[in-house]
Amino acid sequence: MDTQSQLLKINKNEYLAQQKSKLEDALEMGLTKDEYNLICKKINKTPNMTELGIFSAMFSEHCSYKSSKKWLKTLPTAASHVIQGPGENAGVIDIGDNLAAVFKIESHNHPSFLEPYQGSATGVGGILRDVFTMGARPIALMNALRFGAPDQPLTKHLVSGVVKGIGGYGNCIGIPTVGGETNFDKSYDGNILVNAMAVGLAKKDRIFYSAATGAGNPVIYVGAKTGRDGIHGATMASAEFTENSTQKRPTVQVGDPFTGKLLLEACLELMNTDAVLSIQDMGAAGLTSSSVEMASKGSLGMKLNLDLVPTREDKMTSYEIMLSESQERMLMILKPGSEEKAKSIFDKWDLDFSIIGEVTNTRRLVLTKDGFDACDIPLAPLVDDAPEYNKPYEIKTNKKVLKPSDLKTNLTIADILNIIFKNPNIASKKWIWEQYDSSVMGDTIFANGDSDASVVKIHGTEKKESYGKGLAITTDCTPRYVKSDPIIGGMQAVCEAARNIASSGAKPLAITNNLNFGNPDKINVMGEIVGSITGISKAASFLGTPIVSGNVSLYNETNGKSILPTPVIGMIGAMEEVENALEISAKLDNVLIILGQNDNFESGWVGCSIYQEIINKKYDGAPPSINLEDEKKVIEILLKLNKQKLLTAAHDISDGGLLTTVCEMLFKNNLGLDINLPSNLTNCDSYNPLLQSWCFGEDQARIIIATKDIKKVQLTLNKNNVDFFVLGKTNSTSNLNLKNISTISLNELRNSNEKTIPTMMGNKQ
Amino acid sequence: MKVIVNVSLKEGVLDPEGQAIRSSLNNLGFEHCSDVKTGKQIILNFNQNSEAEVLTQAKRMCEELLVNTVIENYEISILKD
Amino acid sequence: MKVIVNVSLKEGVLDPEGQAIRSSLNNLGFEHCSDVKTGKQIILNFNQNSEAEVLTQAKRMCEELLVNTVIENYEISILKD
Amino acid sequence: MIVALKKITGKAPIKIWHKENDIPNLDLIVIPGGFSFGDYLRCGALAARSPVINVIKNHISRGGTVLGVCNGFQILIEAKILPGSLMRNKKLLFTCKETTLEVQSCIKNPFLSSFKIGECLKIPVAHNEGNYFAPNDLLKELKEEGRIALKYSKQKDNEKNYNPNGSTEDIAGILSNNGRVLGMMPHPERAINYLHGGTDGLKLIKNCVEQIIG
Ligand SMILES: Nc1ncnc2c1ncn2[C@@H]1O[C@H](COP(=O)(O)OP(=O)(O)O)[C@@H](O)[C@H]1O
Ligand SMILES: [Mg+2]
Repeated sequence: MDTQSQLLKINKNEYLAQQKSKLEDALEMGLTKDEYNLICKKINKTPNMTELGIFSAMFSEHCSYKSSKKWLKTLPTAASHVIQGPGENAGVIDIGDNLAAVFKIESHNHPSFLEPYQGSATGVGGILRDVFTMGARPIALMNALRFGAPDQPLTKHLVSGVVKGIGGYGNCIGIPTVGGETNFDKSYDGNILVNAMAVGLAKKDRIFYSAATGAGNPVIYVGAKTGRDGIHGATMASAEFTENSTQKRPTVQVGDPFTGKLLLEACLELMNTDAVLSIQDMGAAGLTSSSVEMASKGSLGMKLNLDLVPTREDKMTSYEIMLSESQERMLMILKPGSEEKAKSIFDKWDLDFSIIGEVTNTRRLVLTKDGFDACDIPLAPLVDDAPEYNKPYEIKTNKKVLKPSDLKTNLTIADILNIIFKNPNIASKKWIWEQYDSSVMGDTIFANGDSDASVVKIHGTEKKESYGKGLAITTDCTPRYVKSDPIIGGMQAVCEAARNIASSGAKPLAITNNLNFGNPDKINVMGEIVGSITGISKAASFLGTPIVSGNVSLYNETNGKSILPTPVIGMIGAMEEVENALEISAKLDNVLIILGQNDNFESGWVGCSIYQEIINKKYDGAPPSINLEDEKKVIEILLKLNKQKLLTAAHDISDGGLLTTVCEMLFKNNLGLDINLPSNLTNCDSYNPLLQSWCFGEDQARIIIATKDIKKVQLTLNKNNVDFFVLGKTNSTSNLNLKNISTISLNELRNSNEKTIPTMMGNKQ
Repeated sequence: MKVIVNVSLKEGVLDPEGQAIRSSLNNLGFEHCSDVKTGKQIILNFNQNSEAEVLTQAKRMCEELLVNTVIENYEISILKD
Repeated sequence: MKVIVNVSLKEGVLDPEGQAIRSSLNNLGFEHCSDVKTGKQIILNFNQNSEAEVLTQAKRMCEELLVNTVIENYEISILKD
Repeated sequence: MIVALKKITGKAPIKIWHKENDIPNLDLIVIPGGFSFGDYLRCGALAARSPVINVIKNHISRGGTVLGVCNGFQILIEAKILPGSLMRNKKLLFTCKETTLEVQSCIKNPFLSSFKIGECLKIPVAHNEGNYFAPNDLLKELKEEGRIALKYSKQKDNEKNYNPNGSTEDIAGILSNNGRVLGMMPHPERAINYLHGGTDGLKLIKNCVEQIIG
C-alpha cells in the first residue's frame, strides 16, 4: 500500500494531523520563522502537523523558558541540605530524621482569568501532582493571589471564583490550605495572578525522579482519561480539525479533585513497592512534555502506541492526544515484570492503567496511531536545541529618596491608621481563608495569619518530650518595591520571606519562586526580570536559602499594559519543637520590643510605602534599602531568643510600618499599649512628619517581639550587640497611646480590619 | 411569566460529577446506564408580560451572570402553565 | 435512549442559592426578576430501547440515588431528538 | 481521626474499605470526614450506596455504636441511618472555623455521658453542606425523643456568626433513636491537643471509647 491509501484508512482528522506542515501552520502555533526553519533542518524533514505541534509546545515559553533560562541559571541552587534543586517536578530538601520536604510553586494566571473556579482549582491540582510525583505526601497548600482594583466590578467575581476554586480542590482532596497572600492593584485588572504552592513530605531515600531508565522497560499511562480539553494554544482548534465546528473546543480544563485524590493515593501506594523506576505528571503540554522530558533526561528514546491511550472521546487524533491538557494523569516507567502488581493497585482505586509503549535507546520519540507512524523525531532538537534568547534589557530604578518632610498632610496618626486598615491590601483576609479547610489532616498549628508563616507539625517526628518538628511556610512579594527598583525588590521579597519564617520560630531553609512579569520583549520588562533575579540571587545566597524549584509566567499583560513585576518567593523553614512556634498575637503583660531599631531611629523610610501612597495617592520614590547583614542579624537573634523560650509572639515590620504591625499584634487578645517614643519625638504633635514616618515608615530588617521576661531578653540582646527599642508593656485597655499625642481605640481599627474584605465582597456580616 | 434556563457543559468539557454518578449507578446494578451528564436548571420568575422582552432579558442574564460561557451552554424556554 | 431528570427543591424548602442569584440579578439591574429557583438536571443515556423499561429504571434510580426525597422533587422525561 | 483513636486506645484502628461486604465484629465504627466521591451529586450520597453501608447497618442492628463526623454524618443521613437532611451552608460558602457547641439534654448515649448538660465544647467545623434541615414533624419528634445532642452556642465573641451554616435550631449533631449512633458536623479529631487550641474533641472521642470498651 502506498502512503496515501494507507492514510485514507485513518479518519479525516487523523489524516490532517499527519499531513506535512507549512510555515503558516508554525506561525499560527506561535513559532517564529527562524524556529520553524531550525526545526526542519534539525530533524532533516518537514514535520507533520503532530510533530510540529509537539515542537511548538516544547518551544513555548512555558516549557522552554527561552526568555528566562539564561537568567535562571544564575540563581543559587546548592547547599548541603539540598537534595534536588530546579529541574525536577519539585525541589527537595533534607529536614533531618531521614525526612525530606518537597515543594514547588506554580502559576495558573491566564486560565484563572478566563474561568476563575476551574482555573484556580486545576492550578492547585497541578501543583499537588508535581509534589506527589516525587514520592511525597502533600501536607500543605499555599497560594499567592493578585487581583485588580477592588472597585472594579470584575474583581469581585474573580476573587469569589478563585477562592472557591482553590478551596474546591484543596478541601476536597483533603490537604489543608494553610496560608498565602492576596493583594489588589489596578495593574492586575486584566490579568490576575494565581500562584499555588504545595509542600509535601517524603522519606529522604524514597524520592522519585522523572528520568527514564532502561531500554525495553514499559511506559505506563495512569489516571484519568484523555479528552479534548485545553489543547495547546489557539493553534489547531480551527475549523478543519473539528467535525463539529459550531462549538469551539474548550481551552479551560476542568479539575476533578476526586480523581486527583484517587491518583494521589494510588501513586503513593505503588511507590511503596519497588515497581516504579521513574514517574512524571502530565502538566502543561500533557503527554508531549512528560514523554519528551522523561526520555531526554534519561538520554533515551520512547516509542508509544497512541491507540492504547485511554481517551474520553471518540476519534481523537494523534495531535489531540499529544497536546491535550486533561488533568489527573501520570506517566511512569515500571520495572519489567511488575505491571500486574501495579495494575491491581490502580484497579483498586478505579483508575485507568495502560501500558502504552516502551523505553528505547534511539533517542527518538516515535508515535504510532491506527497502526501508522504519527511521529518520528529525534529528541535532541526538542530539548537541547530549544531556543534560548538573550533579550535586551534595561533595569530602570527610581532613585528619588523621599524625605518625611516631603509628605505634608492634615491627617492625624489615628486617621492614617484607619485608612490603612480599610485598605484591602492590609485588612484581614479572613473572608477568604475561612473558605479553605486549614485544619484537615490534624497537623496544622498556625494557619492564615495566626503567625507570620504558617506552621504544620511534621507527622511522625513526635518524641516523648515534644510534639515533634514543625515546617514553616510563607509566600511573599512587594511588587511596588520591585517596580521601583527590581534589584532591591527582589532582595526584599527574599528577606521578608526569611523574616516571616523566623518570626514563626523556624530557621529559613530554601526557596521556590514564581516569576510573574509582562512581555519580555519589552526592554524594561526584561529589565525587571533580570533585576529581580539578580536581587533574589544576592539575598538568597547571603541568607543561605537556595532556590530549589520555581516557575516563570510571562506575557501577563492586557492591551499592552504589563502587571506590576511580581516575583513571588515561597520559602520554607523548619523548627525542632513545634510547640515553640510563635504567633503574631501578644498576650497580656508582655513587653514589646523592636529588634533592629534603636533610640536614634527617628526618621522612617517613607518612599514607596503605604503611608506615602495615602498622602500622595500614588506610589513614588525609591523603596527602603536592604542591608543583608542586618537582616541576617535580626533573624539569628530572634531564633536564639526563641530557643531560650523567652518569646511569646513575633511579627515582622512590613507593609504599613511599625504601628500597623503593633496593632496586628494587639487585635486578637483585645490588648492595648502605651508606646514609648524616641526622646526627640515625644514633644511632637500628631501631624509631625518625622513622628509619622517613625510610625509608618517601611524600613526593613525589623521584627517586633513580645516577651514576659524583658530582663533576660535585654541581656541577650546587649551581649550580641543587637539594636533594639522597647515599645512598652501590653495592657487590657484596647487603646494605643502615643504619650500625650494621641489615643487610638483599637476596637474601631479591628472593626475596619475585619469588615473591609466582607464589605468589598458584598457580604453582610 | 416563568422562564426556564437549562445550563449544560459544552461538548468535550469533563463532567466528573456525571462520571461519578454513572459509576455509582452501575454499581447499584443499573448496568444499562451508559453515560450521565449533569447540568443546572434555573427557573426565573418575571413580573413582566411581554414574551419577547422576557426572552431578551433572560438571554442577557445568562451571558452576564448565570452561565459560564467558557465551558457551559444554555437553553432558554418559556414555561407555560 | 436519553432520559432527562429534573430535580428541584420541594415547596417550602429554603433555596439560598436561588435567593443569592436573584439578588445578584437585581443588583445588575434586572429588576423585573422577582424570584429564582435552582435545580439540577441529570441526563441519563441508556443502551436499551424499551421506553417503558427505561422509565421504570429511571424512576428507581431517582428513588435510590439521584434524588434526596426529603427535600427534593423530580420529574422524568424522555429526550427525543 | 486515626491519630485520635490511636492516641486514646494505644493501637491503630482497623480501616475498612468501602467495597467490603464482610467485617469482623467491632465495638465502634467511626465514619470520618472527607469528601467521599468528591461529594458529587450530594455530599455522602454516593458513599451511602457503597457495599460497606449494609455492613454498617448490620452492625447497628446488632446494637453497635457508630460515630459519623462531617462527611460521615452526611453519609449516615444519605444512608437513612439518621433522619433529616444536610443542605448547603446558608451563606453558600465553605466554612472552616472554630465553633462552640453546647451539650443538650438528650437520651442516654455513649458519646456525651461524661459531659454536663449545657457544658460547652470548642471544636472546629470545616464543611460546605452542614446546614441541618428537618421538616417540622421530624424536628418535633427529635426533640421529644431527646435526640438532639449538640447545638452551636452563642458566645460573647461570636454573637453574629456562632452558627456556621444556618442549621435549623442551631443543630450540630443528632442521635439515632437508641442513642448508639451520633452524627455531628464539627470535627472532634481536630481538637485533641493544646496545639490545636484545645482538647475538647479528645474528651468526646475518649468518652465514647471508654463507654463502649470499658
Ligand atoms: N523561577 C524559577 N526558579 C527556579 N526554577 C525554576 C523556575 N522556573 C522553573 N523552574 C524549574 O524548571 C522546571 C520546569 O518547571 P515547569 O515547567 O513549571 O514544570 P511543570 O512541567 O510541572 O509545569 C522545574 O524543575 C522548575 O522547578
Ligand atoms: Mg511537573
